[in-house]
Amino acid sequence: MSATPQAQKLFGHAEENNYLKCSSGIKSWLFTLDHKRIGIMYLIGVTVALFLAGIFALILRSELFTGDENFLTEAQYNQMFTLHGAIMVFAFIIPSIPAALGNFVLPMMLGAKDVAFPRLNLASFYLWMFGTAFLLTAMLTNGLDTGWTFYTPYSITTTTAVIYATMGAFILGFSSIFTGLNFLVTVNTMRPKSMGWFKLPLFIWSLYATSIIQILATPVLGITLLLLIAERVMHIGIFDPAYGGDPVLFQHFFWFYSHPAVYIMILPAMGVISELISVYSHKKIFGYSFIAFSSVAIALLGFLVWGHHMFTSGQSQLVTLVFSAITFSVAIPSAVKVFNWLATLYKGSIKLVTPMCYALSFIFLFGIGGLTGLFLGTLSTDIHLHDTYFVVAHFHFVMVGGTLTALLGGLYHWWPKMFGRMYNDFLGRVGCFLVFVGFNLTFFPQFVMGSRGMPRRYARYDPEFEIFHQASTIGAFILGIGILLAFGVLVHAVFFGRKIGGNPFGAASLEWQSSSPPSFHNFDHKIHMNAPYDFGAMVYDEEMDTYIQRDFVTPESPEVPAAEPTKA
Amino acid sequence: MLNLIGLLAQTESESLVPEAPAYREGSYWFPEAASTFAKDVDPLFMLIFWVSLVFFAGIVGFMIYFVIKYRDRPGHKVEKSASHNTALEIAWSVLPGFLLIWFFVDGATGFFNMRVTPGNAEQIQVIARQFNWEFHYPNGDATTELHLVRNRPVEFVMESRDVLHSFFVPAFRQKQDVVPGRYTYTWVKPTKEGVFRLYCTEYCGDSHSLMKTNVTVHNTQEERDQATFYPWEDETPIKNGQRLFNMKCSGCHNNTDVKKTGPGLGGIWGKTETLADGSTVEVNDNYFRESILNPGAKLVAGYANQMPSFQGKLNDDQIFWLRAYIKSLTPDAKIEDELNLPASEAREKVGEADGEKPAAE
Amino acid sequence: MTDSHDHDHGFAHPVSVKLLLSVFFSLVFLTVLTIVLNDLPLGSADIVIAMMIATLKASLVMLFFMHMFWEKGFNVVAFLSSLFFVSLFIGFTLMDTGSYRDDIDSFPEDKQPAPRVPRTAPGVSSNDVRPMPPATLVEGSISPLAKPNPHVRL
Amino acid sequence: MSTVETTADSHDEHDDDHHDHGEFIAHHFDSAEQQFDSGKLGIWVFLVTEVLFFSGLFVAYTLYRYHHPEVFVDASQFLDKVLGGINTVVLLFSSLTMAWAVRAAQLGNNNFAGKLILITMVCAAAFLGIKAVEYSHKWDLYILPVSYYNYMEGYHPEAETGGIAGALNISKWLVTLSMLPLLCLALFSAGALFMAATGKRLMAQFMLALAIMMSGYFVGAFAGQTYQNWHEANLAAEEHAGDHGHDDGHAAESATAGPDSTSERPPQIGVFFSIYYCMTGLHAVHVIAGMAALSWLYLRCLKAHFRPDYFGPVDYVGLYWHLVDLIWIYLFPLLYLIN
Repeated sequence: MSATPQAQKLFGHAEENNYLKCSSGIKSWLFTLDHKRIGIMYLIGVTVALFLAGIFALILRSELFTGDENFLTEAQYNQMFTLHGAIMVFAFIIPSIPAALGNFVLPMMLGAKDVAFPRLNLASFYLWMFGTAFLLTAMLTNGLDTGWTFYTPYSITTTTAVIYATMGAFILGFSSIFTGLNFLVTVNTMRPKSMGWFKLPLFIWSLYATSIIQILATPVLGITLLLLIAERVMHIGIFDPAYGGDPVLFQHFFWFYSHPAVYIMILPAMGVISELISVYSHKKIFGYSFIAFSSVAIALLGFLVWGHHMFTSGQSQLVTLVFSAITFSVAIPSAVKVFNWLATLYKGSIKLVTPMCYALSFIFLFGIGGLTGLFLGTLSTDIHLHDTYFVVAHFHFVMVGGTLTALLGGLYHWWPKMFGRMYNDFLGRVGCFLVFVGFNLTFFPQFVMGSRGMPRRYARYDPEFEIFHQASTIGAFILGIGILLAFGVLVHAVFFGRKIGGNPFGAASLEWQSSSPPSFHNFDHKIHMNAPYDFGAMVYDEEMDTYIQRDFVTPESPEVPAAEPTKA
Repeated sequence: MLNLIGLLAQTESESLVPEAPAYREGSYWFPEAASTFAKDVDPLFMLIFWVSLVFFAGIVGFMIYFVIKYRDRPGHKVEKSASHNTALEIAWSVLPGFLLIWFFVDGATGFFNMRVTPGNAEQIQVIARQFNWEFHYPNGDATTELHLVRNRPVEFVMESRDVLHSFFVPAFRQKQDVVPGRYTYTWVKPTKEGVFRLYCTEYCGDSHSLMKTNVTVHNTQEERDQATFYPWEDETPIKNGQRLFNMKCSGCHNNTDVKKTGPGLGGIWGKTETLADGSTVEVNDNYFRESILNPGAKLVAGYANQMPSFQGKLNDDQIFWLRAYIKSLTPDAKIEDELNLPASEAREKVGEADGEKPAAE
Repeated sequence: MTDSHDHDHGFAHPVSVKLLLSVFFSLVFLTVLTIVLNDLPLGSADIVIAMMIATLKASLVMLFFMHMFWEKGFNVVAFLSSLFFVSLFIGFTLMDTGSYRDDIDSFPEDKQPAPRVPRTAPGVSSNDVRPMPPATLVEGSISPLAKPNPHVRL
Repeated sequence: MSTVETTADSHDEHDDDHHDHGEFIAHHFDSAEQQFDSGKLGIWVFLVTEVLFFSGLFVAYTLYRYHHPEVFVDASQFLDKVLGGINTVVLLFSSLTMAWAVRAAQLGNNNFAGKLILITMVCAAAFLGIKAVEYSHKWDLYILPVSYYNYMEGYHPEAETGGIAGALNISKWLVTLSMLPLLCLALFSAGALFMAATGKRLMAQFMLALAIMMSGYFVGAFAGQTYQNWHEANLAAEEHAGDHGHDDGHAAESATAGPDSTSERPPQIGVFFSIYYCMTGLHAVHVIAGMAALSWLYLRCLKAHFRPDYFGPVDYVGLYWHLVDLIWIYLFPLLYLIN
């Protein structure tokens, strides 16, 4: 099969025109309004945050190798876990997939030239920088030892740099709002006319659902942190019991944001997995509309369940009951997604390349993370498991086993698009294997510890937990090596990878119609609007070493102009 | 990371946490069940566990099977299959729902058992503070370790003096946060004799991980009373002071010269301290008393004004005992003779010497 | 409102001056009304009435000043959905107020037994946690905000 | 087939009907209407975040009012309904002029839109002026957030005998609060003169508008203070006529008497003022942000940027300004009108 000359023109490299090379100099990056460059800058930023917080995690795990003091005092340990949590949550996980991957991919998937508000996009990145800088300032001045949750009254009385840290989280919140607002408007108004809602790739649906949460929940975090700062500076008596305030009210405020924020972290990951499973099974995703609506359902239900973080906090029993009941309802849309992914595998043609390995390991780990959520949503078992290592293991299975795995899978999937070069697939799979094994070894023992009663946030522990902690620590180092290898393979590919064509994986969503790396305007040609999972429309062209539209070899194709926007 | 470097200089203090009792394994997942709640929690946990395992095995099993069977290989093609199947999708959305309802109902029932105290329960007051527990029994005894009677339901009326804490006994499967500014309640009916661990599970500051103590379940009321009884009048003021110190002060002060949240109190008697405003003060009877009743008045340089006032919380006898103990921590301080007499006699002696009797509140 | 579409302005929908003015005067009237009603002895109904008037005013502003009357359905839904989420926030949080007490006394440590139902006398504050600042004027202080507060730390 | 043949920049051909004023269409939009729709949805969504941002304070308000209705009734007596009412009307009027400015911009009448925006700016500043009078009066009486709350029955702050405050017979707090507006007024006036002297007419006009805006603050503060003085005098006269014996000497005495007089009020009364200051303070921050945005609009009006197919910025800032008004519409009865 050989491509038409026109097709060659489409997928040929336009070196001088691609977004990486169209302009140069540090300013062309720092002041860029191009969503792709902002995405890359975000990616570098969140990776630095990941490694920083990851180092904290390894220090923590080393300290916990035995139950007595090894090399950290209790105060130092508390600062370590707080900074690990705060940086991971606010500076890494929340912006990771939406702001880094999403920024790069979303407009291209839509067939748009850019997001709706490029300046706001850049502002979001700089707010991220400022917010992270504030968190680091807290770390370098007086430390922070409140836990990432900033629970009052401890956060009012501690001598550490709570105000810097809360300012940091506040600013990061606005960064997140800006990204969400931008994406929501982009999806609504920047679609070409022929890009209907049900032609959107599922990653966009999940980002859209994420944006809804970012817009509705994050402002509440903002006001909560402002009130906390006011409380600390001048004791306004809203959260401070010494002046008639209510500490449990703070928890309501905090979790009104932070529970939906959990879905900010996981929904985009689910979107990535939907793409990966479908592309590498080379089969149309099963139950498109169920997956799409389950994203929105999770986003909305996420606002109704925050009280399940507070079952033992002293909130009233009626509220506890209501929140527990609603919590179970969130399980259903999540389960729907998993079943649909399985059904997509069925009768497909499964390529076990690195991104697919990550996707399968996501299903495994997220399966455990999700199912262990049942123990915590159930009231009587939660009373026992609350604030133990069981909870720690549960959310790490979801956040690391889920989001980080999906981020890595997504990076391996879109890396050739971002840089036009292919990574070493074998080493990629080795990295994936190490991450998988290390992760399970780290966190599985924590389930056992937790149900046996090991409380979280403990610098010193009783001897019966030692064996589990040691397994966990060894696992953490394997996990660390795995992540390092995974990123190493990617970075190596940028400089030494084999150059590849526009669509090496035969994916059908629109971003693959651009050249790799894409040109400054994303598409040098009119977009061919095909369905996002219509892999039958893609054929492999040996001459160009890339997949191209079947239409490019068989002349008749319905032309769809990509111009007039749809009504919002 | 300047602060961390600064903290390296500080060494760990001697721990007042009681020795951990031997872990008594109940099942692979749980410690030995020592309260009635275990029958609410453990079977439900195992039920969810097996249901989850079946689902998980199914998911992963199918996943691996599909990956092997439909792997991309020469000659293998995507087979035609439905792009969606509404009936199937609704089925796998709805059917697990019934299981979830079961979990919810079962869990809620257990939860109400754990939260609604039976009428015949005895009440024990729990005071949580950074970083120790204090238990007050109906007969007036007070301890820092918890003592219970087997098969007698007991309600804990809990109050925090500073920040959030949480009362957790894994063997009892019971947990409740202790919230400043309100009372929280929880109850338990111990069913096994023995010693178990009690943890604080709500992060509460530097020594959060040392805020743990033991729960001893006794067979009879007599044994319990014996364990909690402390003959204040017959012991020496120094010993009384030590006991009080462990209850009230050890959360923030060491009995050595090592700094904790507050200054270490070992060897401090007679020393001259520099205050925050640059002036100095000698640690003597008057300064000691003032520091307890009005801690903010003369702050030693380098410390925040964090200590609560004990005005009305400690009577004169108790302050006297504490003073005796603190004094005894300084090797070269002159210990008055009466400090080695039983407390009741010491009180009379001191009264004679001062020409007045310390008024008990 | 017919005159608001008198010209073809593409996607612009200028609102007539007459309408703007009448909305403004209705708003002023409602403001005066709510102040006047506030002085009448209406009992506990006054908050309801005041909120109803406020909502009426808010609707007028939204419909005509903010052009919601002519706005795209999606934008209207998007904005009004915020009210739904605010009500969720308020609703769930208020459901949980039963267990809250702000005026509990500390346990009397030397007296037994503990009160099952805490005292509810007003003005009793927990003084064991941190004392209220002394309620006296600081002599010669320039500013009440300049009072030293030991808990302020960055 | 044609798909392949059309190459780069195919989007541009759809801009034909607007190409005469394409300079305001960003490169990534296909049409003015798409740009407008995006901006419009964006600003609505932004307003959603604003509503949720304020919602936390409303939750705190509802919770504490639910628990301490008596405190709220008691405390709201310290808030002056008349000043609050005047401020409401000032904001409503500014909303009117803003909505009118949108109309003018939609019709392409930049000149008129600019004037209306200027009125809006002045109203915003006047609002802050009146607010400053209210704040300073409370600070004089030590009516502050709970930890600083120190009000004593019968205490009348003596007017400062020296300094500006003494000369003007007003609160020293009002003087302090007015320093920044005064500085801005001076700067903007000087800027206007300088620009006029160097022949930059447009910037001179802009600076002049900013100066006029800042003087709005002083109009508000003056009006508020005049009312306040009149009200105080009235109260004093009433007190005297009622012969309750609360003459000045007695008041001074009770002021020094200290804590006894405060103990009559529940300690939570300060929480009301915590919430009051948080709510009105946050609202005031939004007013200030609005003034900045309005100033920017005014400049663009001077440059005659707006026309029937490009008036988005006026519309967006207008929506924001109306939201600020909306929030005040609720704050006013919630804080000032409690019985």
